[in-house]
Amino acid sequence: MSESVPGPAPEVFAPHEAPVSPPQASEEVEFVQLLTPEGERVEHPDYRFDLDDETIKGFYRDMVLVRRIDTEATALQRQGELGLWASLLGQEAAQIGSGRALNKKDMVFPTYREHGVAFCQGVNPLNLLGLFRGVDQGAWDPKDNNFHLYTIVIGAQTLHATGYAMGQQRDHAIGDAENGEATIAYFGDGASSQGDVNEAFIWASVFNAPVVFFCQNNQWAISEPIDRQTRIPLYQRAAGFGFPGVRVDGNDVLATYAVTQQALKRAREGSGPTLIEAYTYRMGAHTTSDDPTKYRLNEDLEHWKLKDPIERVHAYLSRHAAVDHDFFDEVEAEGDKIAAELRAGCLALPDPVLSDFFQNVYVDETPQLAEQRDQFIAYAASFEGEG
Amino acid sequence: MSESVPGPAPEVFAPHEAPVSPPQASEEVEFVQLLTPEGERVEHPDYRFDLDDETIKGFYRDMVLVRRIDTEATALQRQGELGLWASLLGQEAAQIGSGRALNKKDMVFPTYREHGVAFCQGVNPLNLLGLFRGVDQGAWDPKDNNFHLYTIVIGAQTLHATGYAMGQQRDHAIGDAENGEATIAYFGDGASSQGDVNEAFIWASVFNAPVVFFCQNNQWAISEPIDRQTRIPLYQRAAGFGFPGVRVDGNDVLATYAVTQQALKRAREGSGPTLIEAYTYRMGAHTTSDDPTKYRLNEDLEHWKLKDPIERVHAYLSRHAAVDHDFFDEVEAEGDKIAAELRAGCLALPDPVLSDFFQNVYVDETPQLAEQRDQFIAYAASFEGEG
Amino acid sequence: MTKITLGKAINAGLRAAMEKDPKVLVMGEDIGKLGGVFRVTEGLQKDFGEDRVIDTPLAESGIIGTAVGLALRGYRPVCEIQFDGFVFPAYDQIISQVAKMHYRSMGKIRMPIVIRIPYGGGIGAVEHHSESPETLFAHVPGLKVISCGDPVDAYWMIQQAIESDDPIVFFEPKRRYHEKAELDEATPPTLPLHKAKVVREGTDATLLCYGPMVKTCLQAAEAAVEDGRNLEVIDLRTIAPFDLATIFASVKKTRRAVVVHEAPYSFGPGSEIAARVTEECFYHLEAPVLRVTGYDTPYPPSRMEDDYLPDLDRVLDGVDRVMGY
Amino acid sequence: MTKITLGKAINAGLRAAMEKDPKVLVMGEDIGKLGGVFRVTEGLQKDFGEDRVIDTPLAESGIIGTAVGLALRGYRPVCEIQFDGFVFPAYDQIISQVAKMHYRSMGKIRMPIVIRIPYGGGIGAVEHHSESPETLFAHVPGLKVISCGDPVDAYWMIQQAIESDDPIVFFEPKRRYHEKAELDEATPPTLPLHKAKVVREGTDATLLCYGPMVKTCLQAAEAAVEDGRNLEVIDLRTIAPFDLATIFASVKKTRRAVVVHEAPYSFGPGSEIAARVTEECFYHLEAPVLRVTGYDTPYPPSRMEDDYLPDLDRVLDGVDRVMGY
Ligand SMILES: Cc1ncc(C[n+]2csc(CCOP(=O)(O)OP(=O)(O)O)c2C)c(N)n1
Ligand SMILES: Cc1ncc(C[n+]2csc(CCOP(=O)(O)OP(=O)(O)O)c2C)c(N)n1
Ligand SMILES: [Mg+2]
Ligand SMILES: [Mg+2]
Repeated sequence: MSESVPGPAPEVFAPHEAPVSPPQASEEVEFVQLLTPEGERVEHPDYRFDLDDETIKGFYRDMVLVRRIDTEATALQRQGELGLWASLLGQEAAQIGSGRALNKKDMVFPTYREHGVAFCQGVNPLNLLGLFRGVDQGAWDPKDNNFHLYTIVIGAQTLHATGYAMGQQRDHAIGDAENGEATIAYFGDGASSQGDVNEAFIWASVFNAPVVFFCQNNQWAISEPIDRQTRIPLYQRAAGFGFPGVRVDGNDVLATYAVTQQALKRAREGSGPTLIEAYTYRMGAHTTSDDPTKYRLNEDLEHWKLKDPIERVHAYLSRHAAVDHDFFDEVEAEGDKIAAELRAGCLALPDPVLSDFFQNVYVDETPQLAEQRDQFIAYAASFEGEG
Repeated sequence: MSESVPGPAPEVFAPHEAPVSPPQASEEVEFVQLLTPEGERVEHPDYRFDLDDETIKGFYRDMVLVRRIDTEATALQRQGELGLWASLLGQEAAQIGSGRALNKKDMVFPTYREHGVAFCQGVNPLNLLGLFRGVDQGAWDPKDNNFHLYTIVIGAQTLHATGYAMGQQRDHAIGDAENGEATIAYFGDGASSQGDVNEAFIWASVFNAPVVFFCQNNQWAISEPIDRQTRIPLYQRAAGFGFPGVRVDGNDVLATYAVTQQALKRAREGSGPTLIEAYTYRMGAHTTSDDPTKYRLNEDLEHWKLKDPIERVHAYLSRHAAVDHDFFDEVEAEGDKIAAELRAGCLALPDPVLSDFFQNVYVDETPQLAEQRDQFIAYAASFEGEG
Repeated sequence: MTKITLGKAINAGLRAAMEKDPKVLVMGEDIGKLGGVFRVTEGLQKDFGEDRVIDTPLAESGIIGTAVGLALRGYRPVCEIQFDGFVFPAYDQIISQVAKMHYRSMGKIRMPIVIRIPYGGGIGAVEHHSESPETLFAHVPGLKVISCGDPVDAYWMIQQAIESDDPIVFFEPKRRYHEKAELDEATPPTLPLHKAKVVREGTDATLLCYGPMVKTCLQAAEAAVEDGRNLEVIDLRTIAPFDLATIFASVKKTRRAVVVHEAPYSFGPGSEIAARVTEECFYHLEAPVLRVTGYDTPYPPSRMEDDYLPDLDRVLDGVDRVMGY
Repeated sequence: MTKITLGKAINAGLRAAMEKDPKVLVMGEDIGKLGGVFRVTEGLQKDFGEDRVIDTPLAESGIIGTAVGLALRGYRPVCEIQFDGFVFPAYDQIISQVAKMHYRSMGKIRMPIVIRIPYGGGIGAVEHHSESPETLFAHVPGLKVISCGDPVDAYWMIQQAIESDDPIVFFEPKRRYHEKAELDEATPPTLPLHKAKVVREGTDATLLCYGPMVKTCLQAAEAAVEDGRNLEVIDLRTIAPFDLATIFASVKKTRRAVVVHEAPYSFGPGSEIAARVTEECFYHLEAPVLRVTGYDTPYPPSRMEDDYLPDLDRVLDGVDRVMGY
C-alpha cells in the first residue's frame, strides 16, 4: 500500500468488498466487437448479429447519409448559416447501431449530438438545424417520432428518460420483449459525472424502470479527457447501482446493434435498466466553436481514423457480401441529394418573429406577458418605415 | 429473462460486464464482524483488532456516555427545552468505532446525528444542543476539534469533505499512513441517493483524494426503508466508481474501528478513498418529531435490540476481560454526571439576540444590513418598558 | 359543511384530484406510509396504491427530473418537496427544464406539474426548514407561483393547480397547516386560480400579502381599527403573475400600500410589487409602497424567529410609516 | 499602459491574484489546457500547475461543493461556471452552503470563494448560453453579486473579489470580452469594490446599469444629447448590495431614473432598485423609476435576441417615457 497520488486502482479486496478493475489503457480495451476495423466478422459468446447483409447495407447507407448531413451542417455553419454545429463525426456506428435497434414504440431522449438517432427515428434533418441556426429550440414534436427535444444541460435528460420509463411501467406497456416499450437515454462520458445521471441510475434501479442508458464515450468532454471523469471503465459504473453494464465497440455498428437490442429487450420484458458504454471517438471538434488542437494530439485522431465506423462496413460489404460500386455510388448520390435539400431548406427557413414567442411561455398566458407582447408590438411598429 | 417488476438483480454477465451481486436479505448479511452480538470475539481474514482490553473498556465507556448524553437530550426535548433532537440510539458502535480510529489531524464532516463522533473529537456535548434548542446553528469552531458543523442538507457535506481532502493533498499532508492526514465524511443510507454524494465519489476517485466515506446504513431514511434507495448492498456502490467498498457490522465497535482505521490509513498514505457501509439500525425515531409506528414493525426493533452495540461489549468485558461491576457502575455514574451537567448547561444557555446576528451574514457588513440592524434595534427599543 | 384544517384541506384536494383523473400522481420523500412529515398525503398511498403515490429515493433533482419524464408520458405529477430549504437540489430541473419546456417546444409540450413546498417560519424548526424562497421562482419565466392563505383556498387551489397545464410552484404556509375553517366541498370557487382576493375592505391603506401573512395582516387590520384606521387586506394568492387589476384598483382607492412577506427584503417579492404599483399608480400614491418583511439575513435560529418574522406589531409599524407621508 | 480586452484583463487579474497568494486556486470545466471556452484562464495551468488550475469533472455542484471544502482548508477557490445557464446544478451548494456558512458558524468560518459566471446574451448562442440570472443570487443573504462594465474594472474587480473574505458571484459580461481599453496595472483603483461609478455625469435623468448594459447606456446617453437631453449614467458594479449613496444622490439630482438590465423584467434586479429608490427619493421623483429589461420569457432563439435585449433605442424609449411624466 504505497501508491502515489493519483495512483492506480486498489489491489484485490476480500469477497465482501466490491471488486474493482484496474483502469484500462485505450489500446487494450475489452468490449463486444462483431466487426473488426478491417471489416472481418468475429464471434462473441454472448452477442450475435443474426440479420442479413441487406440490413448491413441499410446500416451502411444510414451511416453515410448521416455523415453527409453532418458534413453539410458543418459547412453551413462555416458559411454563417448556422451559429453552431455539434458534429457526430466518428460516432455514426454508435448512433445508427443503437437507433436501428429501437422499436416503433420505444422512446428516445437525446443530447444535442444525436443526429444519427434522430435520422433513424424519422426526424427531418432540417428540423435539427433550427436550434443551431437560432430560429427555434427544437422544431419537432417529440410525440411524432418518439424522439424528445435535444437537451443541452448535461445529464438532465437521463432523469426525464427514467421518468418516462416509469410512465411506461404505469401504463403496463412492458412485460414482453417484442411488443413491450422501452426508453433509451443518450449521454456522453462527461455527463456521467453529473449528479442527475447518477440519480437516474438510482431511480431506474430502484423502480426497475425499462430504460437503457446509452453512453457514447467519445473520449472527450470538450477539452477534458475521460480520465477527468472516471478512473475505471464507465460501463462498470452500473455495477455500483445494481444493474448490468456492458461495453461495446461503438465504432462497430453490428455489435452496437446487438448489444442495444439485448438491453432493450431486457427493458421491454420488465427486467430493468442496462448501461451501455459505446466506446468511440469524437473525430471532429466538440462543436464548430471548439479548437481541439489546443488540447489533443493529432496522432490520436490519426489512430482512430483507422477504426472508422463506416470504412469497416464498406470493407465488409465489398469483400464478403459482394456489394459492388453501384450500391456505394448510389448511397453517395443519395447523400448529396439530401445534403442539397438540407442546404436549400436551411436557407429557406423563415426568421422567427419575437412577438410570436410570447405566447409559448405559458399555456394560459399571463396578463403581464400579454401586456409586454402588446408593448413590444407597438414599439416595433414605431420603427416601421424607418429602416 | 422473465422477471417481473421490480425483479431481482440480473443473472451473471460476461466478463466485460460489471458484476452485480443479488440483493441480500438483512438476515444473511455479509460483513466484517469481530465481536458477535453475544460478546464473542471472532476472526476475520482481512481485519484484526489488536488493541488491549483497556481500549475496549474505553470504547464501552464512550458508548455508554454518548448514549446517556443522547437520552438526556431526548428528555430535554420532551420537556420543551429543545425544539428537536436527532437521536443516535443504536448507532453508538458505528460512531465510536469510527471516531476513535481518527488521528488528531484527521478532519470530520458530520451529518446532524454524529453526536458520538463529536464526543470522540472532544466537542463539548452542550455545543451540540444549540442547533436543536434554536439558539445557534452550530456553536463550535470546526478548527478547534477538526469537526465541521452539522450539515442538514442531505449529502452536501460529502463534497465539502472531498474538497477538504483535496486541500490536504495540496498541502502535501498525505503520503504516510501514520502521520498523514485524512478526511472522513459521514452520511446516511438515504443520502446515498443524492447527486452530491455520487459526485463526491467521482471527485474523490478522479483526484484520489484522502477521504473515507462512512455511510451509516441504519436501514431507514425517515420512513423509507433501504430498498427505496438501492437494490444492492450500499458498499458495492464504490465499485462503480473505482474504489474499494467494505461493509462492516456497524453494531460491532471493534470491527468498525478496525475497518475505519484501515481505510484511514489508505487515505493518509495516498491510496485514495474508501466507502465504508456500517450496517446498523436506527433504534429510535428519526427525530423527536417522528412517529416510526406509522411505518415500521415493532418486531424489527425487537430483533435489532438483540444486536445492541453496547450489550455485546458489556458481555465481552464481563465474561472475557474480568471487568467487574465497579467499572460498569463508575461509567454509569459518570454518564449521570455528564447528563446532569448537560441539562444544567442547556437550561443556562442564554437566549440569543437577533441584533447580534446581523453582523454574521458577511465579514464586511453591507450598508443595507447595517441599516436594517439599526432599524431593528430602534424598533425593538420602542417596545421597551411596555411588556 | 365541515371544519377542516389547512393541511387536511390540501389532503382532501389531492384526493379529489386523484379521484377525478387517473393521470394524477403524487411523489416525494416519505409521502407514502408516513403520509409526509406534515401528513398532507396521509392515506393516499393506501387508497391509490404505490404506483400513484410514490415514495421516491432521497434526491430532489430526481423527483423533479422524473416528474418531467412522467409529464411527457401524459401524467400529471404532484411533487412534494419536504421543506422549503430542500428544493434547491432540484432547482436546475425546475428552472431549465420544467419552466422552459413549453417555450422550447414552441407550445408542443405541456408540463402540468405541481411542486408543493411547505414554506415559511414560525414553527420553531432548525435551519433550512423555515425559508421563503418564492422570489427565486417568481422571477423565472415559465413558472407560476402561488400560495394559499386559508383552508378553503387550500382545498380549491391545489385542485386548480393540478388542473392547470402550466407548471405551478405551490408554497404551502406550513405554520397554518393546523388553522381551521368551514369548507363546503360542494360549492366550487368563484375566483379563478390567479385572481387575488380582497379579504378585508378598507379605505386608508392596502396590505398586500399571501400565505402565512394573510392571517397576520387581517389581525393587524383589526387592531388598526383602534387607531381609527380602516385597512384593506388583499390576499394575492398568486405571487407570479400577481393580479395587477385587483391590486391597482385597491391602491388607487387607498393611495397607500404596504407589502408584507416573510422572505428577505432585498430583491424580494415586495420589490416587484412595489415597483409595479408605483409605475401604475404613480399619481395616486401619497407615499412610497413600503415593505414589511424578513431581514436580509439567513433565517435565524428559531429562538429569534419571532423577532425576524413580520408580526402584527411590525405590520402596524409599517402602516404607521406609510401613513406618515 | 497597454490596450487590453476585458477577457484578457480578467486573465491578467487572475494571474496577479495567483502570484500574490499561493492559496488562490482556479477550478472549473475546460479551464486548463483549453483555457476555458472563452480563454479567460488561458496559460494559467501551464504556469501554475494542475494543482492550482483544476480541470474538474463535469458537474457544477461538485465544483462548488469541493470549493467549500477547499475554502474550509484555507484555500481561496475561484470557480468558473462555463455559462450562465449551467450554474443551477450548483445552486443548492451556493445558496445553502456557500452563502450561509459564515452566518451559521456565527462568524467563525469564512468562505472566500469567487464564482465567475460569463453571462448575458448578444453572442448568437444556443439556449442556456445567454441568461442573466443575477437576481437569483442577489436575493440570497450571504452572497455579494458584482459585474464589470469595462476592462479596467474587470482587472481590478476580479482581484478585489478574490481578496474579499465574503463569497462573491462575479457576472462577467461575456459579449464584452473582446472590448478593449487602456489598462495601467501600476495604478490601483480608487473605488472600493462595492462602490458604484458615475461613468457619465448628467442632469436630466439617471440611467442605472451594470455589466454589458453600461456600454449600451453610454451610447444611449451620447445619442440623447441630440434630443437635448443630458443623461447621467451609473455603472452599479455591485448589484447586491448596490451602492445606495451614489444612486440616491444621483436620482435626487436628476429626479428621474431608468434601470436597464438584460434579465427578465418581473422580480428582476430593477424591481429592487426601483422600489428602494422610490422609498428614499419619494418626494424628489418626478416620475416612477422605469425599467428597460429583457422580457418575461425564456431567452429566445438567437435570431430574435436583438429584439429581446435592451439596446440603444429601447433605452432611449425608456428615457422618453420617464421624461413624459
Ligand atoms: C450542466 C452543463 N454544464 C456545462 C455544459 C457545457 N458543455 C456542453 S457540452 C460539454 C461537454 C460534454 O461532454 P460529454 O458529456 O462527453 O458529451 P460530448 O459533447 O462529448 O458528446 C460541456 C461541458 C452544459 N451544456 N451543461
Ligand atoms: C436535501 C434534503 N432533502 C430532504 C431533507 C429532509 N430529511 C432530513 S433527514 C432525512 C432522511 C435522511 O436519511 P439518511 O440519509 O438515511 O440519514 P438518517 O437520518 O437515517 O441518519 C430527510 C429526508 C434534507 N434534510 N435535505
Ligand atoms: Mg464526450
Ligand atoms: Mg438512514
